[in-house]
Amino acid sequence: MEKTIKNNTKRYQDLLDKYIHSQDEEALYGIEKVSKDFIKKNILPEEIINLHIQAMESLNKDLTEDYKHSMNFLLEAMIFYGLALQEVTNLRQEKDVLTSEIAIAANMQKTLLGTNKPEIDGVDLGIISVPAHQMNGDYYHFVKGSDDTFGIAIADIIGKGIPAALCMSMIKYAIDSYPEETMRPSTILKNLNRVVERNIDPSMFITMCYAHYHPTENILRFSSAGHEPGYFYHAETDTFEELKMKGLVLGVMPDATYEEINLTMKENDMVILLTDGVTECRDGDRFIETEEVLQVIRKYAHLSAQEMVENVYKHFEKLQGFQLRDDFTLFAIRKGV
Amino acid sequence: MEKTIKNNTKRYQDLLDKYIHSQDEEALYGIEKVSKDFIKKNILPEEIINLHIQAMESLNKDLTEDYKHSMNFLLEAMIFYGLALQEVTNLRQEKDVLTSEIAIAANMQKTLLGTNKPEIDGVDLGIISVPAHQMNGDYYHFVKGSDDTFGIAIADIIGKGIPAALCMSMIKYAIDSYPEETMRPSTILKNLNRVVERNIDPSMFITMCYAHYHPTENILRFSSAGHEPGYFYHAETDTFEELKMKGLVLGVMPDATYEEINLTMKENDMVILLTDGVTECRDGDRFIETEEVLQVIRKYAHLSAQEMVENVYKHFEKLQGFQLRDDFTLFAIRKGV
Amino acid sequence: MDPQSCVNIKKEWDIVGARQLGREMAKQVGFGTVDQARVATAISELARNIYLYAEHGKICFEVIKGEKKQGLCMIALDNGPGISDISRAMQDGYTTSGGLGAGLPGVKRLMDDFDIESEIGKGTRIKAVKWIR
Amino acid sequence: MDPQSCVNIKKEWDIVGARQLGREMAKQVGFGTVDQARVATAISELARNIYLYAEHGKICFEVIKGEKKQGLCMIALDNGPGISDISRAMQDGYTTSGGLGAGLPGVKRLMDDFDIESEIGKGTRIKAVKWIR
Ligand SMILES: [Mn+2]
Ligand SMILES: [Mn+2]
Ligand SMILES: [Mn+2]
Ligand SMILES: [Mn+2]
Repeated sequence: MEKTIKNNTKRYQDLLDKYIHSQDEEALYGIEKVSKDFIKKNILPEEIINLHIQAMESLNKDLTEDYKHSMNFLLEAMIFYGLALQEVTNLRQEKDVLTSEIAIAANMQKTLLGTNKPEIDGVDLGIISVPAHQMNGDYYHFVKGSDDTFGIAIADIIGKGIPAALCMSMIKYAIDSYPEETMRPSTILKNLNRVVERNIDPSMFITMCYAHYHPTENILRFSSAGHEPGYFYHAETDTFEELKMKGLVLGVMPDATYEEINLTMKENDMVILLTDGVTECRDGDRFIETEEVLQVIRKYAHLSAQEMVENVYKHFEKLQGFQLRDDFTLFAIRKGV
Repeated sequence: MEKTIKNNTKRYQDLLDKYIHSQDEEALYGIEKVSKDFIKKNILPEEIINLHIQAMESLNKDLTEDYKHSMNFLLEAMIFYGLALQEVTNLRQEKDVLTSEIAIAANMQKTLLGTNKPEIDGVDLGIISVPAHQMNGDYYHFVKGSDDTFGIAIADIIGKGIPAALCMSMIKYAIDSYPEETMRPSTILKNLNRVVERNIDPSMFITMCYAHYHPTENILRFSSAGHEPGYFYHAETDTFEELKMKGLVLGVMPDATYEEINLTMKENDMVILLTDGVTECRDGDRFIETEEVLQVIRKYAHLSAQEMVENVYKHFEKLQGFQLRDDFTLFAIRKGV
Repeated sequence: MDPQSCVNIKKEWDIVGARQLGREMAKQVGFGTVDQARVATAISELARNIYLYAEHGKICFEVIKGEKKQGLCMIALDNGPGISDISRAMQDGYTTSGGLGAGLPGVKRLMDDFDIESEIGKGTRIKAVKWIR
Repeated sequence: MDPQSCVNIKKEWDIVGARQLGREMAKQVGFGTVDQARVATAISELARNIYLYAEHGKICFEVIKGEKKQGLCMIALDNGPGISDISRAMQDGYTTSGGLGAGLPGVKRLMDDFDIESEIGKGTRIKAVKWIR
């Protein structure tokens, strides 16, 4: 460190001299590069002040006593800034330890909770789920039944990160343990509610919606446990219908029951399910309106369901300055022609 | 921020004036307090330089043009220090988020993985499990069957913290989903091994032992998957017998099988199960010997099983200077009179 | 955007030219010394990215007027390789060149508004605005 | 340690006195301006802890000689409540008063050697040394 300072003293002095005489931008660009070097080598701001004092002395500017005292005073004011800067190294290490632990866990979460989008004749499916931070607090899970029927659960765990991940593994193992006869959305939510209520502390809860599709009847059964409403896009009228269902969030009351709706899907009809990370995107300080989400969906509706959800995500990722505030999950099912 | 600077401009100027005239320590102590305030309010070092320039101007020191230029140059050199400082604030926030997330997860782990020690006529049970850090990497789980039979699983997840916690919830839900017919230790370990092998990355594995007790037959069935040996205490001879079983750790080979032993328990016989956090306690730099653990158990064997395990824990907690190196789990079952 | 003042970035010397023009305009708009220095540093970061990673590129400046306030807008355009993971490029410590405090997160901190568009193989467009307070 | 120069810490003014004596001795040993300022800041932190949390306390200074080098040693002694969790007190951000960079970790960074002993209900003894480089 001492050595870096010495090597750069001359450089600092020359640049300073040049700037004093010409106020030339090149000198300022030079000092910017020097100061970047200094930071990399942990040279603290109070040392820069000292370097400055020494450079001014070497340049033989007629320095008054007042000037010298004033610079010592400034140096004193910088000591705490130097201390604060030293915290960085430490903080970085601590954060790295935590981050790598969480990275392992996030990876495990993916393996443990992995689910595959089924390929089903006559319907086009799109799903995207992106965590705001390392671990996803949103969760989706496909359950394949016989005869090309399938179910999809979409959940938002209140609370993020690691605690949410623990919750999810519970939900997954519970859903997977249910026999196929009980794949009706209202029954599944009723059963899950009991599991969650029994196992999770009262301060925590889960919103979830569940949809079950029968390709032969073209019917999508849908229930919701306090989850963000879904949307039914009617191709014929080019309109969105909000799907707001009665049903308490999971984990609040042991014997909650859930409303179920049967949606008959016609050609090019879509059902959109999502989490509040989509509808509560923020543009600066402004929350976006639901109408905006639907407009963006409509904008990309000519694409495949998968491309559509991906483009909608990209739109809102950008709107939020590439900094998601909440986990973002968007699912679409479109009846083929 | 602007406001803080303005409010403090006068203070800075007065302190600077005082210092220039008297070089008095009190002024330096004053500026130290001011600069602490500044940092708290995210005022960056380049703004301090600017404040200094303005203060010098107000104090009407005969400032040369050279002086002014030199200070602008110094200000330029500080910009990167200001940026670095802002990263600190960011890092701190990120770290705080992670830390509190882990605290919540540790709490949830307790709720989610909670298991109750069964009350069974004719046997006395004791269990203690204490994490070395925030989250426990050891795990135990009781499974109650019909007719007062019960099982106990004790596991040590290699790897600590969050990934280990995720593992445990998987194990718990897997065990709970097995029908009672398959409650034999060797079968349970065989099934769990497959679950773990399929779901967990190869770098991770789990040692586990499982015991199943039939009160009517006085038989304890026991299997182990690479876990720390258990001990069978024969009251008649006052001796400990090591229970070392064949069986690979979970998650290494998909079709591993597990040896099973039937232990017939007589009056006052005990079976002790534990994790390596008990047997690998350290006294300074010295690892303790297994014999020492058994001696301490014997010392407290006149107490109830629960009091016994708690006292053994207290003994080793103190021996290690109240700083556990590894999670500590100890289980005892004693046949009543 | 009209009239624009642009500086082409091809050699390192052009970084100095861009800083000079940007600082001059910032001074005219009425920015103080500290903000002038911040604007110049932001220009350095953007121009250096072009100089290091793209073949052609330029930085354009414009004085803009908001509702009640004036500001300086700069746009950095290049036909470089593009940024594959923008979220990651916006994280602290991502930049390999800069270390502490540098890179795009630095530009975002130095300026008030920040917007980035990038397409792989086509290039990157970064718009950053600083308002007079 | 002999001869020692000590300053009793009872009121805030005593913090200034301790800084003055410490800086004076640092100057005599031959520390430069930057290190003098660092020593003074470390004294502030130690003295403020005594002033805020203990009834009586003092800070003593001594010039010490190592093998090839000279240094300044300071010892802060108090009969305050003691520190229950020293590891925690040595973590950044633990101190409620200081915020960024302050507290005992700050003192450790400002000085070269640092040693702390504390007993609940009896008090705390902190020794910190800075060597001439
Ligand atoms: Mn959530
Ligand atoms: Mn959400
Ligand atoms: Mn372990
Ligand atoms: Mn262990």
